Amino acid sequence: MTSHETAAPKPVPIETGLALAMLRDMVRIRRFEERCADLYGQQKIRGFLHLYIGEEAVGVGAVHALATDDSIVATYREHGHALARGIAAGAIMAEMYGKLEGCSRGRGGSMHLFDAKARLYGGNAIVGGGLPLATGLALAEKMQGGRRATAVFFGEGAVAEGAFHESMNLAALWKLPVVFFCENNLYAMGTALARSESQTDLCAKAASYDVTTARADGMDVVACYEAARDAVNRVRDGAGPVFVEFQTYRYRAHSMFDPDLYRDKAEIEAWKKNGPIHNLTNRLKSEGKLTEQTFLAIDAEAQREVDLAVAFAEEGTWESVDDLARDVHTQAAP
Amino acid sequence: MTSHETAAPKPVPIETGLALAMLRDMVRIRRFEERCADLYGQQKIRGFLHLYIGEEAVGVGAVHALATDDSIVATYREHGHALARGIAAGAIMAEMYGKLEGCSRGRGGSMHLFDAKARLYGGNAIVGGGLPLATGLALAEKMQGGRRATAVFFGEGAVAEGAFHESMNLAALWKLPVVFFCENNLYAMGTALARSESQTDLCAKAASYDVTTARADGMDVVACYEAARDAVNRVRDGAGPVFVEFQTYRYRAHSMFDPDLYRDKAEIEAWKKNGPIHNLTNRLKSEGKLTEQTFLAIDAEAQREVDLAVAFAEEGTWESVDDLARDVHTQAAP
Amino acid sequence: MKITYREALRQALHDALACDPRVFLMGEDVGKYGGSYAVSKGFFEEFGPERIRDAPLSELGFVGAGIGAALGGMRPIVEVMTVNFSLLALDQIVNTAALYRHMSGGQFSVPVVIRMSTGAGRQLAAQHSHSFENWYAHVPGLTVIAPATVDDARGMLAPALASPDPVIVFEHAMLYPMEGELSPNWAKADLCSARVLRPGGDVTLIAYGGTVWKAMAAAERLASQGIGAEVIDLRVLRPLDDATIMASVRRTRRAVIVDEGWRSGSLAAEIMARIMEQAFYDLDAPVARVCSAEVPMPYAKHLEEAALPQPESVVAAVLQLLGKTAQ
Amino acid sequence: MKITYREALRQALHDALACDPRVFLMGEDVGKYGGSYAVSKGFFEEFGPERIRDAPLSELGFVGAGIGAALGGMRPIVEVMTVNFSLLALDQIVNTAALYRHMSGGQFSVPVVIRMSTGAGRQLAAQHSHSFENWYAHVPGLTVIAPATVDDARGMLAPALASPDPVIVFEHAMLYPMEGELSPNWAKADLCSARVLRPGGDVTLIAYGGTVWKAMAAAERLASQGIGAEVIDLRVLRPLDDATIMASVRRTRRAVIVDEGWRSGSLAAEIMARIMEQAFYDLDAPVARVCSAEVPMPYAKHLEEAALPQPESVVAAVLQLLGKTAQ
Ligand SMILES: Cc1ncc(C[n+]2csc(CCOP(=O)(O)OP(=O)(O)O)c2C)c(N)n1
Ligand SMILES: Cc1ncc(C[n+]2csc(CCOP(=O)(O)OP(=O)(O)O)c2C)c(N)n1
Ligand SMILES: [Mg+2]
Ligand SMILES: [Mg+2]
Repeated sequence: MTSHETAAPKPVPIETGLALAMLRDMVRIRRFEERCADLYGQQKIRGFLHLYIGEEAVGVGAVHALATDDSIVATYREHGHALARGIAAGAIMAEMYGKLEGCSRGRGGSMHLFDAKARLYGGNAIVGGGLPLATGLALAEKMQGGRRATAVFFGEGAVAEGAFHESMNLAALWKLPVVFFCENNLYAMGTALARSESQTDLCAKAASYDVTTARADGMDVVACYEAARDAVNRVRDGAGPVFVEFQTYRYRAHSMFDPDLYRDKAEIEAWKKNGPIHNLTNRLKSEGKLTEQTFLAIDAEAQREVDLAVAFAEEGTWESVDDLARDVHTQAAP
Repeated sequence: MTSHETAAPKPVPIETGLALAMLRDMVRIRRFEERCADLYGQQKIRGFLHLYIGEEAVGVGAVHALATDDSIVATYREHGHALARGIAAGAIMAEMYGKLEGCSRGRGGSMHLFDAKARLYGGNAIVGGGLPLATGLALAEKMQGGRRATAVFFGEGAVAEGAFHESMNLAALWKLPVVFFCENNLYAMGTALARSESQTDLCAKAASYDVTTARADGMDVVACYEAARDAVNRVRDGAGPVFVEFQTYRYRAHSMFDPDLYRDKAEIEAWKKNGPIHNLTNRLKSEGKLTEQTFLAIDAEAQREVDLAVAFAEEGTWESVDDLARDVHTQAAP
Repeated sequence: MKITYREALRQALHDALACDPRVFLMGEDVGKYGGSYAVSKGFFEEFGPERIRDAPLSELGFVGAGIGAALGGMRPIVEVMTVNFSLLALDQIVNTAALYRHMSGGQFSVPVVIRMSTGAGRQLAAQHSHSFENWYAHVPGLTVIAPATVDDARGMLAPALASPDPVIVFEHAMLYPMEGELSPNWAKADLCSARVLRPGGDVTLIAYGGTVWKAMAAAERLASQGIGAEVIDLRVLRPLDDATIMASVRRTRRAVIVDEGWRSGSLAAEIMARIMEQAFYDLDAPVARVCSAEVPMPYAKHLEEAALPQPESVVAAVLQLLGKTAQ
Repeated sequence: MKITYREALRQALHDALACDPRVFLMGEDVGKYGGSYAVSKGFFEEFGPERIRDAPLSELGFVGAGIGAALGGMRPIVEVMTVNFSLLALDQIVNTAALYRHMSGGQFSVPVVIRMSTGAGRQLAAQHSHSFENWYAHVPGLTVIAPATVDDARGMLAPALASPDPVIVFEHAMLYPMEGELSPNWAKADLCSARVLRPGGDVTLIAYGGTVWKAMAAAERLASQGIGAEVIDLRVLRPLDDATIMASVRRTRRAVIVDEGWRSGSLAAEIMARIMEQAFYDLDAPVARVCSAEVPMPYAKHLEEAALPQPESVVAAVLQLLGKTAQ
């Protein structure tokens, strides 16, 4: 992996089982979030809701490149990561309903999905807030002599924050096993990258910390997977942190409150032609590894999973108001 | 000015009058601070006292490259900058005595020298704290269509702070007329550069913001002056910010509280052989522009100035305790 | 004329930008996006990108730059999207803006206005529901205001900009869509007085920002039970207007503070302390407070409602103070 | 045995490092330099650079990394050199450490200890003399302690490290060289109770950190005037030990709080509010407070002294409370 590498023009070979698993996850995320948007309209889901639609290849490729005991730190746009990580769709949906059966007991909502077993350290609603945290998780791992990696996802907007700078420096200085997964979807809310960064080459920026960098086509899940896998391997070997820029695009508005007036419709349409599900499906079909029938079956199963998740959330219970102050502190062991 | 330029091996020509003026200022600073150290021992000066001894060429070269209406933002190690700027030694000394005649009314002490007329915007005791401020001063200047530059001084230790990152990005993004003068004296308190930055090439780091960078021998006042002048000219022309790294060394401990146990005595001695006053004196003598007699006269005058400053401070008055709350807010005009 | 709080803020900003070339608005998404609460919608097109300046995600940097620009002769209005993110900028606000004048011996003033939305109520969960007004109100050198009415949303910006010293403006996020009648006196807004929003003789309810309307709702209910509650809108959180508070409390002899901040260390505590200091012998009962529960704000609606002060809890506190039980 | 506060802290840290391999100390200049207050002198050589970890100047980053390391199974002690610089790290402390457990539905605990020096008194001027204990004490999810005695400097670290949740430790900078007698009970220090340092029947003086000794000095002087002042060292600022405070105040019927924070919005205000709520009818006079003047701390010695609470001002407040004049 060299600095500023871009995805090879010719498709990287990929094992069919893995490709199909990643396709399935992308479809699951897509269907799940489409339903979220509906449910938001119905006021079943409230608060902030940030959809990942269009960016599925990034989270899916990256999470598949991680071992199950690696740690993940994500942002408020993390449904995809949680689903790809294997957290039950029902627990995620219940969380967004605010139900006790939610993966954060209904206290977190869409922006704060947590799962200790899956080592998902949130869902963080402070832009850049997860970066120092991930650095610390990696520090603990290194001090304990383990080989687990920590992956932190963040948007290109977060790169302007001091938290990015301080975390990159600490991670590089101390050679910590952390992979910085930058989801460059070109906008931070309504602010385009070139209007927020003097240096729009994010890999050049990251390289100035003396860390290894890579760039991947965020609309190609195989490229994302490959770049992430190389990064994770490198990190696991103790070579210090790696920064990976995924070039992607969000098809939906920033959040459900965003009127989305700062982008050209044509730009959105152009990116939609390059959709991650579409790209992988096409490739697998052309390679004879996927039939339309299989695809429809995958899709139907995803829809069913979402239906079940919604049913689970609907049937969920509300945490008792008496438990409001529970877990402000850790309870004494019984 | 190209990136990563280092001082030319052969001495840059310099106008004699300017050279002598800079020599005078370096000697003034040296004598002034030597006296400060004594006075600290006598408890005439209290609080934190950070000496600039050894680094005089940086502040003197840089300040001489500025126009009198350019703005200066400095750190807690700013006696040199204040003296070179022409603020009366008596007002500075009185400030360190805590007297009403001090340049900050005795409220600031050594770390908070201010002078509105000289456009010295402090003395700042928060590492990195002056960087956003300077960025804003430059923003105001640009929005008002002026041609004044803002110069901000900071140590290499400050480069690790988020404030550095955010300020560099804003200044570069908005092409603001600010010069970032990094005083790289190799240590931040007891922490050597290589123990605090993954990337020890500070110009490489700064360049990643897409700003012009330069490096100067901080023990050579002429080199400092030249690098600063080029930077200021560039900034004034609207080409955006410039970052200049001055490679220097502090001969004294970080502050009067520092037992200075983290450096080799040999290292300090080696740097002392390369002293800025010594270097310039030698050069001017070898060029026939300075006699020992003239040097002694300069020194004697500096000593006299310091004596007068001390006398002024000794004779100064204490602000009335009744005025304690004065200037928390701006008084209504009478 | 009826007008929303958002529109009142918009008009105030528009006036300021139109009348004084030194004024500019800077913050995340104030420009092309139109402001995250749509307060500055259309300004980018009208005043251009220099004066409606979108800032990168770097709160410490751009708030500090606003402070510097104020020192440099401009009159910046810096928008920190929400109080939650202002923690990242606190060092510049406290250690630079607030201290600057005093520690320079009075040589420099910092005429910056820093606006931020605050508060909970929209199910935005723990990291997006803070109320740190009390923290800012603790800092000498700052003036802290919390417009709660359309009059103040319309009227307080001009004196804030006229102030030579830093002013922090808290806009409660639940108020933006609120409609109110703009009074002819809106332009007389000052930065030093509290206002009696509703007179009453039996108890004083003291509130600010979003809780003002909860106190008003409580007063309405109390009225139906024959209890006259006087409602004071603090408006200015630093300096506090002791005279208005004490005059009311001396008359009613009882007070309840309604404050969305967490209870311990709330602004309510400061008001209680002042009443203790200045009107102790006039009290018929201890002053009470209705604050937020001391928990990170939960997402679920019923839990969020339970954590926040509500008109019912204010009514209950008043009844307890009066030794009555709810009807 | 006589011991300095600094040495007591040093021994406590040494114990922790020696006994638990998960413990490490991280912060600016804790290692090679020996700690800016010389508390960790010699540790770098003894425990090595991994466990005595010098951090670059990046408070937000390394404090956040400490929080992450705690989540990752370590027991970090993060030293923020002074409370003044902690403003830069406040976002991670509040929005991550304090909220984490509750907002994750109880899945994660954050066993981090964050130490910082605090307070004024050494002529370090406006930016280096803050007391923000009250800000931290406002935040649910944090435990906030302020050891004021050598016993607590020696004893409170172990329970802080044993706590599964974040603990903030304030060490008043004036206390480091203070000598005291280490009692045999130091190891019984808890994180929940206030302590009566000196009994008395006429008035209760409530203090914490650096002001404890000013209150003690005031009590001594009052004693010479025949006035018995009980002195309470709060020790723990969150949660406050209401029981100890109220028991004393109910007995003495009068109280003065001594707090180095700026008066408005001080921790003193919270204690006054609680006494109002819980012991109003037991009071013979309004509770008073002696706090710092509401000004940025000036450098000049006489001005700094005038701005800070002093034993004389405590004595004066007590005499006023008792309706007596100074003798
Ligand atoms: C510190 C902070 N500042 C501002 C915000 C408001 N905000 C939420 S998301 C966002 C844009 C972030 O953009 P980016 O990092 O590119 O991530 P994306 O949303 O594009 O995935 C902003 C400004 C915030 N949550 N936190
Ligand atoms: C934000 C902040 N953190 C820590 C400190 C304590 N401190 C004061 S000076 C200093 C070292 C700064 O080093 P550098 O920036 O290289 O400047 P130098 O002192 O070498 O001139 C430190 C850690 C501070 N004043 N501010
Ligand atoms: Mg983005
Ligand atoms: Mg240095």
